[in-house]
Amino acid sequence: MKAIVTVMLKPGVLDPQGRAIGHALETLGFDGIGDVRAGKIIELELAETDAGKAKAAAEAMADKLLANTVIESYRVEVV
Amino acid sequence: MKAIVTVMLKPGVLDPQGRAIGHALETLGFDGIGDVRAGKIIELELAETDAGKAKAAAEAMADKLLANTVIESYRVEVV
Amino acid sequence: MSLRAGIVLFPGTNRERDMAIALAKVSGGREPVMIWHKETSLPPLDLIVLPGGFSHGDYLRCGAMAAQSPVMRAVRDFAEAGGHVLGVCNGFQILTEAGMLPGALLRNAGLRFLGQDHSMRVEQTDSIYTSGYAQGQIIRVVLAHGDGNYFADTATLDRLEGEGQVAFRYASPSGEVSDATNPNGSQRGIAGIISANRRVLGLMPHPEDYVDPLMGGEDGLPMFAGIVQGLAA
Amino acid sequence: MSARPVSEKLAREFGLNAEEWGRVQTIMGRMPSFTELGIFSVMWSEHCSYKSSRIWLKELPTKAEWVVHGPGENAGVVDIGDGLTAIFKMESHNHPSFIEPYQGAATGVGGILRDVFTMGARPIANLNALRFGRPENPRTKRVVDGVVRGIGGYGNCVGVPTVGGEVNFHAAYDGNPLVNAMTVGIAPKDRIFLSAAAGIGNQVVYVGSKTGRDGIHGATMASAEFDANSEEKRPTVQVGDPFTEKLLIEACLELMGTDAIVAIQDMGAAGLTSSSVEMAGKGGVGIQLDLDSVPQRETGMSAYEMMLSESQERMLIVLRPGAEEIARAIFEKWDLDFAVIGHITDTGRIVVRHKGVTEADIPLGPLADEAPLYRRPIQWPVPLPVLDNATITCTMPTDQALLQLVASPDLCSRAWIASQYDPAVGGQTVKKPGQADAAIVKIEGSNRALAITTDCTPRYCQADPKMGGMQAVAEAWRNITATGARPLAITDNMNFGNPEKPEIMGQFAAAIQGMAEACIALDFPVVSGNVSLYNETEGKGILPTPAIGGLGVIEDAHVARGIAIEPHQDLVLIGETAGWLGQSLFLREIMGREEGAPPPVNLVAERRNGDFVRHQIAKGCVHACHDVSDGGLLVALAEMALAGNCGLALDELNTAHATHAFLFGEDQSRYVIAAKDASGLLEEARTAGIPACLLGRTGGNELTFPGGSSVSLADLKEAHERFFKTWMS
Ligand SMILES: Nc1ncnc2c1ncn2[C@@H]1O[C@H](COP(=O)(O)OP(=O)(O)O)[C@@H](O)[C@H]1O
Ligand SMILES: [Mg+2]
Repeated sequence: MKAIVTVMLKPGVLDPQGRAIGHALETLGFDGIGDVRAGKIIELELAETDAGKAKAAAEAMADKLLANTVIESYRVEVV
Repeated sequence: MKAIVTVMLKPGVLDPQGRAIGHALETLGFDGIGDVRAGKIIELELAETDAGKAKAAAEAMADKLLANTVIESYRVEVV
Repeated sequence: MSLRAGIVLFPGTNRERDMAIALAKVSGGREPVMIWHKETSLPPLDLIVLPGGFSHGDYLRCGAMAAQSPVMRAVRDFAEAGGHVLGVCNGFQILTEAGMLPGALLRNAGLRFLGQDHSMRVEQTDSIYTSGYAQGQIIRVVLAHGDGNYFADTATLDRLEGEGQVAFRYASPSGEVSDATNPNGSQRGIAGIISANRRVLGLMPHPEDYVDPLMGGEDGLPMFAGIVQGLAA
Repeated sequence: MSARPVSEKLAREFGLNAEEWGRVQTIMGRMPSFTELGIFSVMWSEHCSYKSSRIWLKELPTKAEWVVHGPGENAGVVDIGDGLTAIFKMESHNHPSFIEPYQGAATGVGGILRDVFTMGARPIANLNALRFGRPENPRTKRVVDGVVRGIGGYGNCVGVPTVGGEVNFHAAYDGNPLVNAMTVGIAPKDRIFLSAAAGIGNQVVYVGSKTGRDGIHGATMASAEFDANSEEKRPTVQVGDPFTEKLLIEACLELMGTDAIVAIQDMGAAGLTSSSVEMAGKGGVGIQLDLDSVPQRETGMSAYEMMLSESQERMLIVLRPGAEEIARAIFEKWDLDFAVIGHITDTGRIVVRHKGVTEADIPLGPLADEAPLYRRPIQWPVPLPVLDNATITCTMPTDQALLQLVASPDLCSRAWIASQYDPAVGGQTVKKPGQADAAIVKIEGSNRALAITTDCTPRYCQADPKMGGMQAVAEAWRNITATGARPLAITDNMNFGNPEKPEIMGQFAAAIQGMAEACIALDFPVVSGNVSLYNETEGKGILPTPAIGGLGVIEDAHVARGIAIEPHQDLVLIGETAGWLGQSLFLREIMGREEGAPPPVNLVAERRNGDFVRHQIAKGCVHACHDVSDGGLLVALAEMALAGNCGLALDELNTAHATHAFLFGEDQSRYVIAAKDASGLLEEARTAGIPACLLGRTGGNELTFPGGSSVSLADLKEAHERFFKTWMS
């Protein structure tokens, strides 16, 4: 199965990268741009064939390594 | 509306980060891990209320700035 | 007295020589031992240093993978038993990722690597790392990082301030601390913090690169001299 | 890519011309296979074969008592005393950096590092010589940003300090930026590793990263002009992995501490093909490769793809019998791939086997020796006529002209760039960017230090390629001298347009001649280098740019001088001032004219003045020293003032030349010296017949000029730092 882990900065954490992207988009002439947040995505091929177990495994990986829960939150999707 | 732009390295392009993450997960004792790819996700709040138009705008942004189409591909989702 | 110092080498560590030179300079030429990240036990040591570099390429998050190294369990045990641990730059990031110091280091606010000199103010002097300085002293150090933007939630920051755990703050050469003197967006201009027991220090700048006037300065020397003095006492 | 029928048409597509295609068939005595044709095409590309440049490169002097290995190895090697050598080279990554600035520049740094550590050296310094298009061109900003990030991203991560370089902007580089990266390493003189394979039956080992389909035909791309369709060539972009490179450096150096290695070679352009062909060819042996064993990142790769892949961070090693286990253990410790992929044979051929099929079987001698070599038609350049200074009347006050000059893109502060690089890692950097005319990097555990610089003034080379080539070498020598170090040798990076055009070949040949004259006169031989041709987009070529990387040594790093002045010192000008305005930045930036012959270099005066300056520094008579180059005397003085955060006051001029010509002319072979008391130095200069004059004194917070006008240090600093701050904000 494939697990997709999306890691974003928590709402209270300033996201300079997101801000810079928003600013650059405006400079390029795009308008109507509100908040921009930048995050990471990690796609994992897993040998596991049970969706529930794959999700649990990916969550364990996120807790342990893929996200730093002091500053980040994550969500896992299994496809 | 909110547009979510996911940017990944094109298939075949070396992904040193993904490789290192996969390796680290194995060292941590997770098994059954195949290919790991790391990418970026950019969440944009857009004033646009038409889903089609929002998607087109986000795609334009990705082409122009958010993705480096020489080595990256992207997909846009509107929510 | 000769200091028994150990420097941990992670794959991608690159400032171990700088650190070894600084430590040897204050310990009569005695070279620190180098400890490979796959080690699970440590020789008898007075000080463990996690040096600068790009452990595991800084991929995913700086210090994240190194914090999970086998050796880090031993380092944590060493600290819990009251041992002294110094983390510089990548070492600081590893200490926060390992939960041995609070907070996290985010991408520099300017989104660029900073390779330049900067001033920092010594905020407390009751540790072996800072006792060689005067309270409020301004020292010049080398910055070399892309992710040195210190973040912690307000409660944590207040606690750090209250407990005197903010060791260094970015400042102007004349000692002011403001947004203008903050190179990387760190909360409250924090450049380094110390554990409540004053034994674990993490800081982003590189005092080890200024221990010789030939290389441009020796403002880092009192830190290393203080370490030797403190551990000899 | 799957195999296609081999034909003359395919050969053309692969960049071979009709005659070369004929030669391939003669050598093979049959129709080559698809893989064989691929091997010929990359080996015979301009990039790998030097077919247009080789006959001219032979004119460069390459020998001196201190040269251990000149051109022909992965990098040049010079003896620096104490049983040590400096190993260095410069290499271009121009085309990749235009297509993908970050990765192009990053992999350029990675490539040149490998050329140096493959010889057994620990890299101790990186430099980069960069040329970009006009800042007004919207594309330039993106290229500058990406290139600078890429160089920093790679160099900072591998832990090699980036200590110097140069940057120019000119419209001629709009479609062809130049990224030339230089690495310097240190190795014991008795532990230098070469690439010539030996020992029939010895194992051929592959280490580093896995092979993917990256950069196939990169070498041929680097040998072709850009056109409107070059976007389609994009998939050849490679991604660098500095982390793996760092591990590779450590693992290779660890293996080099054993006696396991017979020969070692990095896989650079044309990857497995060029490394295996060169190793076996140089050793006069044969080589058999079994591609099934090559570590692969992707599935279903063909022999052709594996042979041509330019995946980064890979090396090829010939091991001594019985050394496999030692070597394997080291690479496994560093988590790197390690695979025995072949062995050395006595056949004089390269044989490539894949999935039970012989995909290539080519005689090595002819592949290398019968590689095409061209004496291309030449149209010798006609140097531009000397500019008559009488046609230049400047009404702009001195202070204003200076402020405008120091704010111009070619003269402004490079701190914005340099501060994205780590100049200090390693703890041996004595003089960082901007502090001295050459970077000074000490050798750990010794007082000895290297002085390193890169130099070229392309506008001079355009106006008079021969004089420009000479000037580039002389300026490198001068920059090393100004620190007090003894210049030893150079590496060069010849960046030119399409060599099939006689006028471009003329520029190339003339530049070589000028360089050769300077190298001989200054005892400053060429020990390594690189040629990058076809730097053209839609027929428009770059300025001829023979970038020079110079290296010198100083016995005691404490003696090395920087450019920063302090108060209460005399300022002395060494060298003859004729007020040469042709091709000066004053002429371009203030008068809006790009005209005239460049300032001539008198190599006798160059050597005499430089030897005098170095001697004065060695005697301890010099506090600070700066050569006079771009922008002329007043710009040199302004740079000294900024570096020391100290003002200065100039005396009234005692000259027949117009003030602006004296202050902004770019006459060569000159230095400004700051000394506590210059009377002794002036006296010695007089006795030695060295032109020298007292210019004024240091001190205060402003620069005061002849005639009484002045500029505050603060205004000068603001002007100097303005360009990048505004442009990149
Ligand atoms: N312009 C030059 N001047 C002197 N030597 C050169 C020049 N160009 C190339 N060389 C030498 O030719 C050899 C092959 O260079 P190159 O193809 O760049 O090496 P690599 O295969 O490592 O990329 C090297 O020894 C190099 O130093
Ligand atoms: Mg090479």
